[in-house]
Amino acid sequence: MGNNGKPTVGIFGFTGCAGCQLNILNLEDHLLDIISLVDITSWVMAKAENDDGPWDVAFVEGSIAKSTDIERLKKIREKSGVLVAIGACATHGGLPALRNLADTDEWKKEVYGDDYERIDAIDIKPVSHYVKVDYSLPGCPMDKAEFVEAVKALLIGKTPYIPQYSVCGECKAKENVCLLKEGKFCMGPVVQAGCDALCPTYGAACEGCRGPAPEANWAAEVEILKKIGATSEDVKRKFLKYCPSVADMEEFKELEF
Amino acid sequence: MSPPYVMKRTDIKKLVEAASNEYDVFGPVKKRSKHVFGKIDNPDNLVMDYDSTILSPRKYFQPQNEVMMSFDLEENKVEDTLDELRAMRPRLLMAVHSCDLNGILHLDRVFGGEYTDKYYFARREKTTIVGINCLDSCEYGFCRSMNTHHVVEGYDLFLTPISGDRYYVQVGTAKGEHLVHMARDIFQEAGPEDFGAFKAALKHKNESLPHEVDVEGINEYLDLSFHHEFWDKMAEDCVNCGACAMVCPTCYCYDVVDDLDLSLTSADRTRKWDACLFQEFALVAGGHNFRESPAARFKYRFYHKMRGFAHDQGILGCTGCGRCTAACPSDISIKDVLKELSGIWEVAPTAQGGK
Amino acid sequence: MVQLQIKKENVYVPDLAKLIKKRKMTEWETLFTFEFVEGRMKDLFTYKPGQFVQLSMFGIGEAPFSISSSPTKRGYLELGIRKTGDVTNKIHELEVGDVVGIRGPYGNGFPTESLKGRDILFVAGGIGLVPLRSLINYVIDNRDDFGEVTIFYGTRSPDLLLFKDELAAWEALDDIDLHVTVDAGDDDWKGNVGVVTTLFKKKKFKTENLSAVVCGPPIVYKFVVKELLDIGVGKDQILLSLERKMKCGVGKCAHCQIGHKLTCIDGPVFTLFQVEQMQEAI
Amino acid sequence: MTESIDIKHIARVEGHGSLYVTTKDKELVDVKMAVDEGARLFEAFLRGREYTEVPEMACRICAICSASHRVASTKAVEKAMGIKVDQQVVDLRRLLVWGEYIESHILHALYLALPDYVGHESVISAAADFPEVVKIALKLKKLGNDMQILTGGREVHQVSTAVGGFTSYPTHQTLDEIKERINEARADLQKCLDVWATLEEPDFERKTTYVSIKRDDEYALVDGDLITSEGHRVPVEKYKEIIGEDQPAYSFAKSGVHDGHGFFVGALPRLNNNTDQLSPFAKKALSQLGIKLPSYNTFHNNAAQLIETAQVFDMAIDTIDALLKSDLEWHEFETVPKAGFGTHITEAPRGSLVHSYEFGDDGLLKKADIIAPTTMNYLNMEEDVRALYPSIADLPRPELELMLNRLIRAYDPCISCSCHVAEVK
Ligand SMILES: Cc1cc2nc3c(=O)[nH]c(=O)nc-3n(C[C@H](O)[C@H](O)[C@H](O)COP(=O)(O)OP(=O)(O)OC[C@H]3O[C@@H](n4cnc5c(N)ncnc54)[C@H](O)[C@@H]3O)c2cc1C
Ligand code: SF4
Ligand code: SF4
Ligand code: SF4
Repeated sequence: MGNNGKPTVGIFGFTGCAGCQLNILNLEDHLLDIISLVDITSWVMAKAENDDGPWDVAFVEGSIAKSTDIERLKKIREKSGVLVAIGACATHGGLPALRNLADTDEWKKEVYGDDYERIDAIDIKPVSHYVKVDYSLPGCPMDKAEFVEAVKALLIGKTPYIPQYSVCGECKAKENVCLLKEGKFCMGPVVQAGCDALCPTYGAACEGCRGPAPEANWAAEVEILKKIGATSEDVKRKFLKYCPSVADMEEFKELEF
Repeated sequence: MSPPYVMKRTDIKKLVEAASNEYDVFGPVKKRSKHVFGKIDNPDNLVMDYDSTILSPRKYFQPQNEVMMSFDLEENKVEDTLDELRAMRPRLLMAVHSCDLNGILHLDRVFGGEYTDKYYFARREKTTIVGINCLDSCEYGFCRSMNTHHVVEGYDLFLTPISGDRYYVQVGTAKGEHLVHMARDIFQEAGPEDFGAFKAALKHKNESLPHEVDVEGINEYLDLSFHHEFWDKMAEDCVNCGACAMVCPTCYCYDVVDDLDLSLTSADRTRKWDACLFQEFALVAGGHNFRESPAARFKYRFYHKMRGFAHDQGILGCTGCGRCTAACPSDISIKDVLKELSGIWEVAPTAQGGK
Repeated sequence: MVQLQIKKENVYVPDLAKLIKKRKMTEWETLFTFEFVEGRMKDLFTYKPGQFVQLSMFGIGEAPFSISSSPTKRGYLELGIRKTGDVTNKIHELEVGDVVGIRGPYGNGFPTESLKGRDILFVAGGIGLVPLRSLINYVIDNRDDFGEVTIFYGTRSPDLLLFKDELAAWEALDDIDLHVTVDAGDDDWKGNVGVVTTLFKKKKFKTENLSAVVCGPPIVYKFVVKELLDIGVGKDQILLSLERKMKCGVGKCAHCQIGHKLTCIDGPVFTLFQVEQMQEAI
Repeated sequence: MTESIDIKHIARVEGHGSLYVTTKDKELVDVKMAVDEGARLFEAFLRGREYTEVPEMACRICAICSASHRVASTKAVEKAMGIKVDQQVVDLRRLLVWGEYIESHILHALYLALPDYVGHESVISAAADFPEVVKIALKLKKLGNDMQILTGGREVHQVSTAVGGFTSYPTHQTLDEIKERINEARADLQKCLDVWATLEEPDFERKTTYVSIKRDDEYALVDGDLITSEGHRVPVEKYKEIIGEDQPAYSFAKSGVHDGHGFFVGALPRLNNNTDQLSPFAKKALSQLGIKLPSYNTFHNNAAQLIETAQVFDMAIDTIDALLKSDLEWHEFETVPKAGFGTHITEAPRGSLVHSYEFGDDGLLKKADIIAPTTMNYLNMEEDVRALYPSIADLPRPELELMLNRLIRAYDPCISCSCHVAEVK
């Protein structure tokens, strides 16, 4: 608790696009309410005066992309009661973790030229690989509504809820025309719901930014996608796009494409 | 009994226009290449002749998300939303197919009974339904097999397309009669020739709707095949997405959640569509899951559909609308499941439920 | 006993009830005593042993709990609740005077009428004693209506035993034969050690007039049922109180469906015979 | 005496950057803008991706200007493949970008910059003293976000904009509604301008090269040629003639160089380069804030953002009117991949943004060059620090640091966005 009796909150960004933090600022209708309920004592993106904890709740955004990040993350964990990983980078590595699957040196060279060795770029693991994560809000970016739900749940003392099924369930409840049936590469059948099927609702196929749904039946999805003409390469590439840490999952390793 | 009428098909527009003064009108409209039930603000958008809609009309009686009551956490006050519901503008639901009218009758039974669900019936009472006869079969439906291709109740008006670009109009209730009177001049009382045209339409329907699946004895098949490996095989393709349950006119399971207001001083209790295909559906505190495997959940949906309703309502819970097949990303077809099921029954019936 | 029907506009709306007593039984289980806020509810709310209520923690959620008090005691309701999740954690934070929502009673309850005149064997595993306690105290309060009464009760360890005072009181009664066991004892434990089925070795039953009433975690049913069948209790005289996920309590949300039956309105008490007809029941 | 002034983790900017200043006896010896971001290697992992995926992934470079990245990237892809889009699509993209401008400019000017002018550490603490401005700011920001949602489906990393078109269209009704809200919000923006007019701008001037895009027929934000304030104008494909990149040894922040010195991209450069094309509301705002163009005061960049917000209000109404006249019937579209080069420069709210691609005939990306505005500004920031330092050298340390902070913040830097930057070991 802060000195005004409100729970203290720290919001931290690691390597990423700052979109999850921005999405907190984008809560125009709720921001003043949230500020009245909690004491945000650390948030470099929005405040000039930031203290050193401890925090009742820490929200952590971004990929752990360089070696110094690990220490910083551990310090935050030590000083936080509850740690919430927000966004695909923190929950599943995010786009930057694509380098785990490639020759990082070659990539560094492509972007930074011959002096690339000075770039500190470690393989990217989810935040939960390094420290205990109490809750995860997936997505690229994290869903604003889910963030508000999590804040409320933590304040009143219940478990922040994320639906334990795939996007198709939500997509159908919204009565969208199925894009898979139109022959588009939709990952909805195996991707974690909770976004209210945002992309299909806007006519765009699910890109899988929220990571796999629990018990995702990948083998069936591979079959489905092949039926609409996708190659094994397409499937593999897309499965790993926003959530490259999936490559480390046993189920994924066993999958035949 | 009210006399039947006939009307010009093109006069549907006039009916909708007249009704709009009193009702919010809903009916099939186009969505990309498909149809959905939607609000009709412009009668030109209403599609009377459509294949099927993505969701069934269930959404008008049991919406995807429904606030049941609100709590004032500081004063410990509970207030339900029934009064609000009852103050709702009356609704007119156009062009509901027979299978869906039967679906609504199923829901009437589920939500009625000893513990009547007032939310459902508040919506139901506010709604006037104009049904429409399908004379030709749709892409995925198999209503004939499920005996839902005709209706004797559940509609307020029922239209059958007949020759001369007209509808033969049956009046089912006083609500229907009321609707007729809102646009009385477009309806003519049916004469003997119209009756002939009506009969011809029914004859056409009788010849064109196929009988595709034999569900005779399905209750027994289901019990006897309960432990059959068939289910595991069928479930291999299922991604447990619940799409089949969402679109089904007779799936009604729901989950209940309390949504807190950000001030943490009030909350809404909301129910939202759930599906027995979901992992947490039968999961209880402490981690025991009464339907642990995805296959168990896949099987259960069929079991409940075809067996569960038979128990207390003496009927099958499927209307043969085919929506689940249309919606399934894995193209699992309920017709195929039913056919294969009767197939294994022929091969290996045992008292223990086959192997 | 006549079941008074509470006529309510909306079955889902709970009535307010106030916590009047809180008694910690184990680290995880506490006995809560509630009294309806509205005076008339005290008379209107009648129930049978084995029925349950839906308890609302406003803003958190609602969950089903068996009524643990006996209907012979009027004016209050006792619920024995284990801390296991969001709703139950919050319930444990309640203080005397706090208000919750309660609706019910739901479920069929135990068939008290047809049990009359019969010998009864109660078998409770762990928290299963909570609903059975209602019937046990009902039987004690109407002792002349029933034959021989035996209670088998087992928990994992002595510190998990519920209703310790009451166990002592039952023990003291001549016309109740109580046997308690724990899976593993501790230094102070002098009683039986072993799972609840081991108690069957302790006693010979005459089974022609015997009814068994069983409640416990899923695993208990499997083994207890086997023992009961072995000693010759009829399938329709074995009564099981089942547990399933529940949201509405009144047969609408379908979460508690077992095979073709609904635990909330067709149960939670079923005979073994019925249970065997229900797919995936135990 | 040698002193170092280290401003680690400049606050209230997007991303992580630090400023290191070394002085000796109050004379400035060295200035370094350093970046504390980890490397993400966008240009590397975009290679091998399908052309349809490239804009969707590329917009993740930066959340704050994701719409600009999305549009610049999409247009670069379309140029490479010769894909044509119809006027509705052009207008929808414009409307998306106008939404982003409103959102981003309000966020920066009123949430991130304003607290400095009124002596607060953040908008959160400022909310106590200026509740009305903060509420208006929230409302305006929401308007900008809702415009992005209406066109792109989401305010951050849009979902419905694709190569070749949009996967869904807004309706006439929703466009009408947003138009009405924009018109209503004029009064709100006016209140913000009224407040800003009372603020004191730091006194500072340094002439540099101002780079932006330019069109002859309108205030260029989405399309145009690349131009410098000295009048050098090239088609965007020849961006390298104007934008050079230099990699200083101490940092992996490549910096923009032009003729051997830094240059400035952003709202103020655009105002300077496009003065004659300002809309009525923007002109009024300009004169109310008393800024004479061309202005060489970097701090004016904050006010310039508010003036541009007014500009975008007017442009948005025009765009919506054009859309309202069209049928807005969504139709399926198909695109065919082809080998080729494509470059596009969009003005993101914080400056010119380059996406330049090469594709193979399989439609997979072969090479990408992406230069974000903040990257371009680094060198200019350092040059500004040198120029400002003498006038603030005597200030007490906290005030001195505050001024340096404010100077950097005035650029509205988006460090996460500068994808050519990374912390060095
Ligand atoms: C007929 C019946 C009688 C019961 N009697 C008792 C009792 O006397 N004492 C006791 O401690 N517990 C009893 N339970 C179990 C009790 O309902 C659960 O422990 C409780 O629902 C857990 O809720 P939670 O919110 O704390 O847990 P969470 O895991 O957070 O559960 C979330 C929600 O899921 C549902 N749910 C979860 N577990 C169960 C479950 N086992 N049964 C039904 N719904 C569940 C509830 O709606 C609950 O609110 C009974 C259950 C049933 C069906
Ligand atoms: S569009 Fe995608 S998410 Fe929606 S139902 Fe089809 S496959 Fe599932
Ligand atoms: S089970 Fe399938 S075919 Fe039957 S009513 Fe439901 S959606 Fe229609
Ligand atoms: S729609 Fe198909 S894949 Fe999804 S749960 Fe139903 S049967 Fe399984």
